[in-house]
Amino acid sequence: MTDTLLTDGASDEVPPTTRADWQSDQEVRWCPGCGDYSILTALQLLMPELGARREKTVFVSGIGCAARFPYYMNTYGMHSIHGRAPAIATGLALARPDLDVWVVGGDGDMLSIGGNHLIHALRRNIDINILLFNNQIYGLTKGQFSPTSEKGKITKSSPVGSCATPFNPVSVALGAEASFVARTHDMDRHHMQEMFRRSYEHPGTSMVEVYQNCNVFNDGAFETITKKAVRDDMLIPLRHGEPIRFGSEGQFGVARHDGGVELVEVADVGVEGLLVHDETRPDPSTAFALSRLAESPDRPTPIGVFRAVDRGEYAGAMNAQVDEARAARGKGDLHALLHSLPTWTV
Amino acid sequence: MTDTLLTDGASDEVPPTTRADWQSDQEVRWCPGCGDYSILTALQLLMPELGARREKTVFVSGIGCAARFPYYMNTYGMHSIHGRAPAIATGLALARPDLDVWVVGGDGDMLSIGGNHLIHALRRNIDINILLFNNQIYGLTKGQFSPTSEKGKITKSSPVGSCATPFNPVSVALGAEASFVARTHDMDRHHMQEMFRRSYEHPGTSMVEVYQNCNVFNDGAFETITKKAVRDDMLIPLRHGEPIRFGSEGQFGVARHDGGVELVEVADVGVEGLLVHDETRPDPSTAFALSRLAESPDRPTPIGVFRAVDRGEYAGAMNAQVDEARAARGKGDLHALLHSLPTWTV
Amino acid sequence: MTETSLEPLVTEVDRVIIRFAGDSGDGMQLTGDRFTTASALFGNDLATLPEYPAEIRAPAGTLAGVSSFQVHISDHDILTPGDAPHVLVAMNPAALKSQLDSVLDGGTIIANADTFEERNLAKAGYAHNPLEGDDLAAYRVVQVPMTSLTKEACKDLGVKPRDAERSKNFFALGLLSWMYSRPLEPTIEWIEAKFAGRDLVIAANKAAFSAGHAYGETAELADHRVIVQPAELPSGTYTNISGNTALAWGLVAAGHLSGLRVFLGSYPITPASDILHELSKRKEFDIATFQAEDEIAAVGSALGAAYGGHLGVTTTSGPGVALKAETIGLAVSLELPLVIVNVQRGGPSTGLPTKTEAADLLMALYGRHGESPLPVLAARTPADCFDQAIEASRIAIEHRTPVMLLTDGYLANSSEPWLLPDVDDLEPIPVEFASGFNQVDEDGNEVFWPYLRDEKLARPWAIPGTPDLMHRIGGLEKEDGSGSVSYDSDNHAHMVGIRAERIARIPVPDVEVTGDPDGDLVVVGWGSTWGAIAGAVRRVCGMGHSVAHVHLTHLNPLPANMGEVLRGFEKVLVPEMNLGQLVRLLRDEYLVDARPVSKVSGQPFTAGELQQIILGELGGEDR
Amino acid sequence: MTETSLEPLVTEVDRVIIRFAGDSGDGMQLTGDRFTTASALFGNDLATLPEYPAEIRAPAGTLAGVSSFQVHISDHDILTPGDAPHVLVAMNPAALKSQLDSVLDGGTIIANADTFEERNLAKAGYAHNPLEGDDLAAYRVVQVPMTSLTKEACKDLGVKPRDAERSKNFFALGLLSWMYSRPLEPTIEWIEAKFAGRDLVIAANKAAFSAGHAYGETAELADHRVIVQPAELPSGTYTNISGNTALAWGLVAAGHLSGLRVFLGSYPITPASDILHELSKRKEFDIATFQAEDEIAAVGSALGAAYGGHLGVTTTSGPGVALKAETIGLAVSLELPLVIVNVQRGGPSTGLPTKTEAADLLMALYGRHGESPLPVLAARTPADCFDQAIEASRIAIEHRTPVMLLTDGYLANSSEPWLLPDVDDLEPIPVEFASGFNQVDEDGNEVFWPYLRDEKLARPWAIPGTPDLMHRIGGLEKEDGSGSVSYDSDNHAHMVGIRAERIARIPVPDVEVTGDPDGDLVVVGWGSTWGAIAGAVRRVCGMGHSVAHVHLTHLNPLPANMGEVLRGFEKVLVPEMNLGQLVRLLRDEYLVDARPVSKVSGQPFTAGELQQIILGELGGEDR
Ligand SMILES: Cc1ncc(C[n+]2csc(CCOP(=O)(O)OP(=O)(O)O)c2C)c(N)n1
Ligand SMILES: Cc1ncc(C[n+]2csc(CCOP(=O)(O)OP(=O)(O)O)c2C)c(N)n1
Ligand code: SF4
Ligand code: SF4
Ligand SMILES: [Mg+2]
Ligand SMILES: [Mg+2]
Repeated sequence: MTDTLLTDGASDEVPPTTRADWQSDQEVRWCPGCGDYSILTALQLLMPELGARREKTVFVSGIGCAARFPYYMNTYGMHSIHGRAPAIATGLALARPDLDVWVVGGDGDMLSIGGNHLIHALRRNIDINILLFNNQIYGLTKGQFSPTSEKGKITKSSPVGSCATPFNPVSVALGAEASFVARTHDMDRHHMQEMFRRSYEHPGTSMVEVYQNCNVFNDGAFETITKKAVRDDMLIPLRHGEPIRFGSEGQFGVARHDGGVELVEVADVGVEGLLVHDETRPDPSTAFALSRLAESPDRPTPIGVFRAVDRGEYAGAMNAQVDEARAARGKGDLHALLHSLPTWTV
Repeated sequence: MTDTLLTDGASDEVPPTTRADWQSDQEVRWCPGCGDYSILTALQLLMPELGARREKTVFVSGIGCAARFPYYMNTYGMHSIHGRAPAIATGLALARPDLDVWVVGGDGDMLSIGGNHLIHALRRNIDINILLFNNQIYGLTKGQFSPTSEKGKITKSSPVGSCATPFNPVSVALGAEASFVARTHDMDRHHMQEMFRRSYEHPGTSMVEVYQNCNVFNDGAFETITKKAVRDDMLIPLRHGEPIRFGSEGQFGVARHDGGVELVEVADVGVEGLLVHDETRPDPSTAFALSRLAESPDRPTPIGVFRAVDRGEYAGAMNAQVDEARAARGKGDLHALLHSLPTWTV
Repeated sequence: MTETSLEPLVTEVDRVIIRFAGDSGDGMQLTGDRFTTASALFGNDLATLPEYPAEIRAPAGTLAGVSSFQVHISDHDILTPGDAPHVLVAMNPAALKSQLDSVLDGGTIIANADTFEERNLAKAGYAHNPLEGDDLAAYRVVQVPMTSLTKEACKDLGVKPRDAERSKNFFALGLLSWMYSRPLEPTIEWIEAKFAGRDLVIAANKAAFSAGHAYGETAELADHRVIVQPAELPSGTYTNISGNTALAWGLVAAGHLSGLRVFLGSYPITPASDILHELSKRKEFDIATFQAEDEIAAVGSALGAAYGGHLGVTTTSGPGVALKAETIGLAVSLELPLVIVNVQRGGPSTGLPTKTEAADLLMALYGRHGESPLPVLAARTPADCFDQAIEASRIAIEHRTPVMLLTDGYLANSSEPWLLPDVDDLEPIPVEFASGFNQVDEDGNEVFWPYLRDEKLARPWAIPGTPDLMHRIGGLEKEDGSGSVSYDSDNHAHMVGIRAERIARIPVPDVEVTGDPDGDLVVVGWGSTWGAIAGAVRRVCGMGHSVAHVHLTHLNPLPANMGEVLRGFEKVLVPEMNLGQLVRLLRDEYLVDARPVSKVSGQPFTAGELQQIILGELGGEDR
Repeated sequence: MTETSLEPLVTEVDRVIIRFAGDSGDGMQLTGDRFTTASALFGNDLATLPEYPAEIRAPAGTLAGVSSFQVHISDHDILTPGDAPHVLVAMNPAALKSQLDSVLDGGTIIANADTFEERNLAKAGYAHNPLEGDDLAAYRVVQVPMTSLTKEACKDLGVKPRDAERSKNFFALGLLSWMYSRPLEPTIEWIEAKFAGRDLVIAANKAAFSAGHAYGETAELADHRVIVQPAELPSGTYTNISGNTALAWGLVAAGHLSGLRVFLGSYPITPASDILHELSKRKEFDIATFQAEDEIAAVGSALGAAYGGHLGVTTTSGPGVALKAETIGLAVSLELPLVIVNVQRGGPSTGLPTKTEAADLLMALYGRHGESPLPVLAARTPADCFDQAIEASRIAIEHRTPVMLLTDGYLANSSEPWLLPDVDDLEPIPVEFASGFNQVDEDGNEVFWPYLRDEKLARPWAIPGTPDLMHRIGGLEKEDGSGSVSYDSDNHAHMVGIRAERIARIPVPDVEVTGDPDGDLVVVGWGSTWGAIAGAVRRVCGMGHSVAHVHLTHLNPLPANMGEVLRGFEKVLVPEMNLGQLVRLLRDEYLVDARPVSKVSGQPFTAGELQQIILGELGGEDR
């Protein structure tokens, strides 16, 4: 029985940790300047604040640059195979609800080969935290287009431009019944941490899309919106309970329009005319509309929590069935099982 | 060169056909009473009307009861492997834009094992027509829950109820950038035919969800909405350009509400208060909202075309790249290619 | 033991083989099952062979729609469901047409005469009624108007005639129960329990059952009455078990013996789904079942659970194993326990999904990229599935390795009496999770090395949640010991070697030579061919020949004495339900001129077939 | 031919092996590539071996970040990139540390002295500077302050010092070009073309290149100047080609020869991605490339395109093949042409993704469920990838079957001079699509049977769009001839047999015995071991021993004369970059006591290693 061996996190006091406690002894091997570094730092700094336990924390990843993440965290970790991290994490989280299970992967890992596991994880709502590092490129294999690369993108495998419309990861997640979806970017540690914290706290599957710069194969993909100089005018922070408003002067906002949402000037519609953000709407339609606001992440783009609803976590339900069976029928009796079909004695 | 061998459908007159021409010589082997029969009939009757050519038509399927479909059509057909039909059809449609490629599969085939191929096909928008026979169960393997089975469903593999929230196939498709999504059901031949025709005519990937009764393992799953007696009050026909209105007396309707849509009584809001359906909205948000109207298909549920936008078909773009390369650089010269790197002569 | 002739059918025989055949909708599986249970309770030894079409409900009355169930009952221990049936119950013309070829010459055919009318005859492709004329001259034909007699029996019960008709299989069961003096009580009780709450159905089925029984007594069937005495089996309590159920229970037992929760990640596929179904019902044994979105997620979830310290299991059939290959390779690299069950079926591709075959052995051994060895086991009989599920789990847990367990469609669905083990006699499976540091680093600090090996060369199973042991594992090559990612050439060579060595070193029991070890010929088998080979060897030895039998349960590693044993024979015959896979392994490993005997028809070998082949091999006698 | 001693380095040598090594950011692959091209244009025979880390940019200065490129140039035909390098160019301490072991005793080390300072020494794990003291006493060490000399050379160009530093690899190239008298023009032209539009970069690179060349002349390096004369190669036009490029061009050629559009469905994976990249650039050859969402979709799309009448191809590496297994099984059942290319890499699992290995042979042969045989080929050299891509396509098209073509990471990235074939001499690949009825049914109607076989047992390729031939195919077992779904036992047995037979019957050329066929020992190889084995056998025979060499290009079916050939030798040695896979096949097929020689370290065999092993085998001479 695993329970006897393991400390039960709930009962004991969590010993305080520092960033250093969360750093593994492995040399970090991303390209100098890669956005992955700042994400790693954000999380390593956040962990002590969350009061998480290292031994109760597991990072599971697939393959890709992003997927190297687990090596750098002084927690349990599995660097698995391309695309399968959500499936493996699903088994782990079902088996061990006492753990904090994080999944890290790139846009290729999670949305190309691993797309199906991702959407099924979101639908099932098992308590795992999925961080999708979207750099709109295949980094590790040296620069092919990914399912989030813009149409027309020129890469090694699309020398005259890719023909495919990209996925919008937030839309995909909402279409797949996600109970928690957020977006952040690698240039804003504080915002990343806020999103990671929310993801951690969410009961059920949470997905955080992180716009991440691959300075080697897709440099500046999000520059037009995340650069300090333009950020205020190009990123639209979603804050629960507040009117959606942005711009260096707060001069812009988002309002409903024809079933979707549109950008407006506050001067034109007034603050009352702005859409008040509500993460908890049971109907994901508004969240979906918000995900469509920017056709591509080079126009004003919402960041923050699009949706956060509590709709029953899967592992709990599944394990409750085991408990209920035991309550109703008692702990299984192997002898009785073997004798449960008609028997005869010689 | 394939072109020389093949008749070019565009130029010749299509010889008229009858239903019998579209029936293969194979005995149909679904259970008596299965909803698949009426879908087959609907399509076999429709084909002559569409003016389609049998030799230009291909049905590709995976595995499942639904996936037996190709055997019964006197066209080209491939009954492939579980979940992979959209991928195989993708290759076929890219290779042969002169063909009409249909994909048929069940909810397990298309949304469970094949979910990733489905969403990528929708995103790419290759000209294939996908018919998803949703019976909310695994038929061929004798009754396990599927990704569309309702939470709590009791089946052989979930004897005390499944723990998973189902997918809403229309929402999944819209989240995956689908350019055409429709829904119909096996009890209404005329409506099915209308949807199949629209799917056939749509340039790009089209997905039609067909509510289909599995009378052996999930009988009556859609009875509460599709039975003749209740249909008028439970099915909400979406008609382009018309206010969304239903009910035996046209007494109900759909109106926008808080970013989503809601059911209303026409008496309360007036016809002007109803949402006018527009399939062609570039923003899929309203279509998405409509897909959320019925939480599960036992409440009033929209049927019809949710979305139909023309956003550039993939195969055409891909093949245009080949043509452009040939126009720019001439037909490839193998000798020149072999000599394109530095050479020296001994 | 020699072939029992049924001409004339005598009052007491040592064994009888009966095949029930009818339309898929006729309830033949259920009828066969009930007859089997009654026979088991009566004390016969038995073996069964169910067969059904790939379609859920193939068109009624057609050849494609025929479902059959063969049962072999005897007064002594038997090994197979039998060669040619002595008795065929044919519920319609299609059943007769499709099954006739297999019936023993001089055997009995009991036909539901009502169904031999124009429409059904045409559907079966009969130009005229075979019950009339000389077509069946070689058989004893008993025509019984089962449908009308059943309707008649039900007519006062208030059951609609169409519903009454559905009970005709119970009429057949009643008739056969009379013919073979089966006890009636178990079936009546079963009807009452099974249809509890549906009183009309109970009444109809009971009436039909009684009517069938009475018909035997009153009609002129007296010379068909036969007794097969109970068998002399080792004493103990028996149950009749199918391979899939036994396998599921074996997994339950492995959980019990190891104290681990069993986590089954699975995706439905014929003929493996029933293991998922069975385990889904056993939650009180601390069993979690997870129906994944596909086979890759199924094995992935099981691997994730194994990483978390559960007994991770995935069950599937051939196509599913093909899909799982990459993840199994990861498990090889991670060196975590995992049990993969392959209930083999007819291939390639979708092939014959409801039929049996055993053509996945080489895939089990070699079907992954790179050098990724893992232990492979195969069960020999339905009941053996229980033992091998425990054995596979034991090896997985003790050696921290994925293990492949092979069964097949025949084992999965057929059944045999199983002498139930005493639960207390089952050997516990020790589990040791790592709980502390195991190494000191250069600076003298205590550290944990996830790839530090024990004497079995297994690494520690250090599950998340354990304080201090935080570590990272993955599919990249890693340094032996520390487990850090390593691209070093020598280390890679070393690790490839270690992974091979640690599997090769797993102790497996020596093979036993049965039959007559002194002859020149040995027949080597694996998996479900055991029964047919053992039966054939027994018969041939009974005829005075010297033929040995060696059966392999462990296909990797192979038993240490295997080479020596093989070299003791001049001829090595290897019957397999494939084109020759084990035979390749034996030739390669031992350089013996082993020769294949192939059967790839979706059907198991019969002892009779093998008997002929062995006799042919011995010099042509008796051909 | 004997080992060339470089002590002292003389003015004219018959061959030299140079290894460029530096940080991943130092441009070593490019430097090696340019040196190679210049040597090729000069007329040497040559072979190359690039190696780079798994990380995109491993931390600068570390051992993990070292990238290297070995080139072997000679005045006669050579077979491998060489054993131990005569010359190591070490751009930093990590490069020196990681590569030193491989350098020939007495070889030359050219070190960029500027980088041997504290920080870099520490990163490489050096406690002191190896250029000082006796560490390198066994070598001839040439210290050149390349970084500062490069900066100096660029200082008047207006290039920022940091940017100038980046040109230091051209300094090294210039120096080596002087030492080996390489022509300068090709490199200068190349710099101008490659960096066109970036004038400062052109200026800096040219300045560095000239400075390096001048340094050789002016510094006291005179005794390092060496000439390797052009080789006497068969006359014709040559280009220097890598395996991946050759393979891509072979597919282009197959399209050209068959008149079919090539459809490549692929998913990126190291080391196969470059085939996708290369073909993506060749659209004017009527080539469509499709980057799918995963490997399953990649092979699925290729199969769909093949069904549509294109030459369907999918390219990948081991993990991808594992994922494709189920779909390949479908292709076996559908009997459609399909080419699957596996550029093997180190496994199991993710393993050593940038290193070479050849451990997927048994997976190629047996890695699918059920009996699903397909032809397997392997290329032997980079240029041979061209020929085998055509051969694989030819077999696929002519026999309507999936074909697996194996190469490996070593072939993929290394290069050799290739005598360009005359395009008109390449044999066309006939394609015949079915165009009309081929059978008459019972009622006398003309019909089309999709599984009616020709003399090769291949079924018609009847592509959608063809009038009248509408038919359905699938993965379920089908009746031979009509192709209708069939669950019939005999038909299944027949079809399993036919599928095996039609592959077994594919004509493949007999193997040739090279080396000395009269000895007792034969060395049998497949794939990229060809060069090392041929080199070793040549050397050993040169020493007066009798050793034969047999190379297998066709692994399934095996050449008809293989058994006879093998039985002509007493000893059979099988060197493989795995734990022994071909050796299993040979033992099994021919019952010969073939013995494995394994190297699984991510590195190809060298001829020297094999020479030693063969000599050991011959009785211990020269060890
Ligand atoms: C089965 C399999 N297919 C392909 C690969 C090669 N591969 C490794 S990572 C990767 C994609 C990387 O892109 P992404 O997931 O976006 O991560 P990034 O490197 O950009 O962080 C691919 C195709 C693999 N390792 N395994
Ligand atoms: C790789 C693989 N996994 C599993 C199966 C078994 N299988 C066949 S059909 C099916 C699901 C059927 O459900 P659905 O797709 O909804 O079709 P339906 O039968 O309900 O029409 C499954 C799991 C298979 N044939 N192949
Ligand atoms: S290739 Fe791109 S994503 Fe990968 S480590 Fe380098 S910069 Fe980061
Ligand atoms: S099992 Fe259900 S879906 Fe399948 S054929 Fe029968 S009724 Fe139709
Ligand atoms: Mg990426
Ligand atoms: Mg279904």
